[in-house]
Amino acid sequence: METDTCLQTAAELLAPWAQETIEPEPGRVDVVVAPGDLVAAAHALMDARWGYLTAITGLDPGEEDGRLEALYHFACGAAIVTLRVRVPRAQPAVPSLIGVIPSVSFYERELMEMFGIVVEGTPNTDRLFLPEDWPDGVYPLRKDFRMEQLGG
Amino acid sequence: MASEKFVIPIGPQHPALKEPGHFEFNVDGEIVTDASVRLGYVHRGIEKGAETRNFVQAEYLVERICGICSHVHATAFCLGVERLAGVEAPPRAQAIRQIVAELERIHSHLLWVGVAAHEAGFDTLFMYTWRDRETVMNLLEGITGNRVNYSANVLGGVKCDIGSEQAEAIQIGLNFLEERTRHYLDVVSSDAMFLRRTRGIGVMTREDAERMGVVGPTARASGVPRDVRIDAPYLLYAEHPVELVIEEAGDLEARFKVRVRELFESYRVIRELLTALPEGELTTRIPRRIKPAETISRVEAPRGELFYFIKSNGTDSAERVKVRTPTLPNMASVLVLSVGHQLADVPMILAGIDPCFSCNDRMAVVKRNGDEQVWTWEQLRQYGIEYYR
Amino acid sequence: MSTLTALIALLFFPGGLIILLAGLAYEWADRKLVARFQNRIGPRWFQPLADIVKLLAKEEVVPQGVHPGLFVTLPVIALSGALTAALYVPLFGLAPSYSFSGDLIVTVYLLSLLTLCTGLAGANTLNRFSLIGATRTLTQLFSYEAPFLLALLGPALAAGSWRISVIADYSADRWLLLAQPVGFVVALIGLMGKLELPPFDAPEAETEIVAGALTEYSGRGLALFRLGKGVELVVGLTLVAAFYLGGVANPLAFFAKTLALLVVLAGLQSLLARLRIDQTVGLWWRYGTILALVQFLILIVWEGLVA
Amino acid sequence: MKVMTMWRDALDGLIKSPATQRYPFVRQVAPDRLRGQLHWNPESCTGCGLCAKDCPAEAIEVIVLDKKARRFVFRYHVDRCTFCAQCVASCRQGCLEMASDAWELAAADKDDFLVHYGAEEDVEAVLAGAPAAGTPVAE
Repeated sequence: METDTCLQTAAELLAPWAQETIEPEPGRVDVVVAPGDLVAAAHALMDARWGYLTAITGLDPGEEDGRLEALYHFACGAAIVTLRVRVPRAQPAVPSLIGVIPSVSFYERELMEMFGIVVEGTPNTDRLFLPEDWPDGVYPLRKDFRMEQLGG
Repeated sequence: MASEKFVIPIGPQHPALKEPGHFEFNVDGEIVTDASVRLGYVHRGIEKGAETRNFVQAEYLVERICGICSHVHATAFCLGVERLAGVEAPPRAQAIRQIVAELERIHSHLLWVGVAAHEAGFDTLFMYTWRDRETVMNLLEGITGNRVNYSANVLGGVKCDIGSEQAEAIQIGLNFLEERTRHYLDVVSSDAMFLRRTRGIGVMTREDAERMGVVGPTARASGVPRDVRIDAPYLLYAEHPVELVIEEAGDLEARFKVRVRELFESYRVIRELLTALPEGELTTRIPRRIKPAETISRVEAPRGELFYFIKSNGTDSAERVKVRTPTLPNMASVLVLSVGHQLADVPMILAGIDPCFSCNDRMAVVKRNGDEQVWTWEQLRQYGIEYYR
Repeated sequence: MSTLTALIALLFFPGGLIILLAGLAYEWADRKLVARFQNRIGPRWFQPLADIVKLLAKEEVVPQGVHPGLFVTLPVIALSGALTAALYVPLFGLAPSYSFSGDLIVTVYLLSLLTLCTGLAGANTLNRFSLIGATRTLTQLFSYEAPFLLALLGPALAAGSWRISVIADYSADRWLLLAQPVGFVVALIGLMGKLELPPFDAPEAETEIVAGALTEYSGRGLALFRLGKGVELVVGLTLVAAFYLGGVANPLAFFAKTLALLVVLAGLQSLLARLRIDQTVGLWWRYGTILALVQFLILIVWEGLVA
Repeated sequence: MKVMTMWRDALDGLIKSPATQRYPFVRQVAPDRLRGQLHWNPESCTGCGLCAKDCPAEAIEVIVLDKKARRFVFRYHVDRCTFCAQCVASCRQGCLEMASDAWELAAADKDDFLVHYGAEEDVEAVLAGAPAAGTPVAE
């Protein structure tokens, strides 16, 4: 019961920016927002003290889709709200949430390294996980990643 | 010279770190003025690897993300895949999963107390906690057949039953451990010399903890009521709940106390489950191919909230497995907390979050036979040579 | 003393070789005791010797950026300082090989030579851990040195001499432990500080600064430093036992009393958590020195009244 | 506030025998469920190869020489095995079990880690390079 009210509150909070709202399974609501609205939407959740950011998932639906997805999972008790941001594969960029959630840095750096989604405005863009000599522009968790791209 | 930065590198290889990570601490005399971290020394490409294996194989891959808390990884993965497949493990299997998970928590927390005591130069506590930890390791070995990477889980249930023989062994073991734990609680909360190293060190206020998004015992030691077992019960945690263990002080002492006190909750809930072990099957059939869907599976690992995002695509392997381990959010707090502290306190603060570098570093490249991304041994060797040149 | 007996005393017995072996034996006893306090088996009897043999057989790496002469000589000076100090104390219940008025002061400073050399050795290298370790070693030296000396001067004052043999004779038939308990405690804990044993092992805290000042040392240099530590352990225990525990007039008393002290030391090592360097300094200057001073003053006043 | 709260442990430690196991000299008895080396029982094996398919470490190869005559050779790479017992769980015929007594599996020679189960002549045929006759079920 509590979970449902939680989700409802979140859905209401996010309504101004929601392009699409999906309920993939009980206890979860996925809200598709435009990249430009991400910061405002996260702000709305945080200002209302609605849970915390638990993870950022990068998704590559495949080359033919032409897009990449970044999923921002917020958890409040058993309820999970996911902000789905779809960005063009050719120029993937999302704004940084560093101004809203100070601890987001590691998640964003992981997203950048693994999927090549540029996080605009994140303070530290040094490599966190990948080796220093990892070639630029090669993103291991994309579906079109091939070992040959590493050269050598 | 005075204006120059004096950097103390800790890691990737350093006695204070049991696993590789690289920290740089700028110090002014003995006081830390800045800190930074570089991870990834134990990257194994597990997220990518999980995409190229079938669900059954991937379970054992994710179980190897962490050597300490392997069972929770497998549990989180199994719960997610079972939900995707629309099946549910039988109640007896769930109870056994929960018992193993709590036994694993006991082993992990005892291990942590030892490591943290060692960082504080209190080796006697280290030796005794680890000696007593053998008890729970033996129990796990007796139940599952292995001391680490128990592989108790199988998709759709568990492999091992807990009969009266095992139940009795667990009871005896828990009785011994409970008495010892009472003693350890006394030591960490009253030993004057030890408290000099823990009380008031690495204080994280509740606001800081919430702002930095820390999870698990690290958050609970700062008064943040955050525990997946209570917030979003899985397995049989709804029927056999644990009580929230919380401390307000936010210093190292509180982190010790939270973890040691949690042990009592684990003992209690294991005993409860043993007396009320549901009858029935151990496994249920699960389809090999799973229709396209997405799910999120969250469990409370010994170190905090463990997050799994699993996406299936109709085949027998996952489209995407995302793992967010508890160390990642907690790691950020170390960098903030260590500033202003003595260098001598840094290992303690670092140990205070119970970091698990293997958990952190899990993505990147993987070799796989019989796939388009074949990497022969020779290529891999060559890559290794190139990499370290 | 003829040249021959002097040479034997210096190189073989009681100084030189035998004291080196005694140092290793005491180191083994200490490790074994700590292990047993922690419910472990501990090393076998030849382990310290095997360690030294291994280190001596290893190549000595002289790192870049050090003064090579200093790097090689410092361990030699450290060990010879400790060995020289051994000549002035009643080892194994025998009379000291050499004795002169005021040799107590010389002995105490010869013992400090080892610490000083360790500090210099750390400061000599470019290694960050060594530098921090050197700072800590020297900081610690300045904190325990004064109280340790005061604690040894207590018996000297009571005996009315600064010659070790005279003090040992004086305390041979009375247990100064009872008359000057504070002095005994300060001396014993001072010895732990001197030897950088836990809880005063901040200068070589492995979880923070690897091996402290000696991080860059390997092979012969490390072996010599370790031998020096062993000798210092024996000499220190002898001094404390001779001054406070009713003297060490015969070999039996010597071994019984020094080993009893070692048991206490091992117990303290295993029961106390490591102190931070600032806490060590605070402890010594706030409590150690003050207490030792107070007892010292009382002694002076008492001597004055009685005399 | 107390000091030396662990004094009782320390005294106990002096009296009790050490907790250290003197491993090579004294061997503990392994629990019944310990998962050691894998054993294959050919009696009821149908050669379905599910064990090989599910093995996360690719430690199993089922080489089918003659499916009708049930001539299989079970090749087991001990060095790859992670002892997870998924194969035991996967096998519907119950042909597989992990021995609780065989757990000291270190060897100096890499060849020792390759174990073949099956009828003697079949194994010889496989070793002689016969697998071409039948295709390995494993990928």
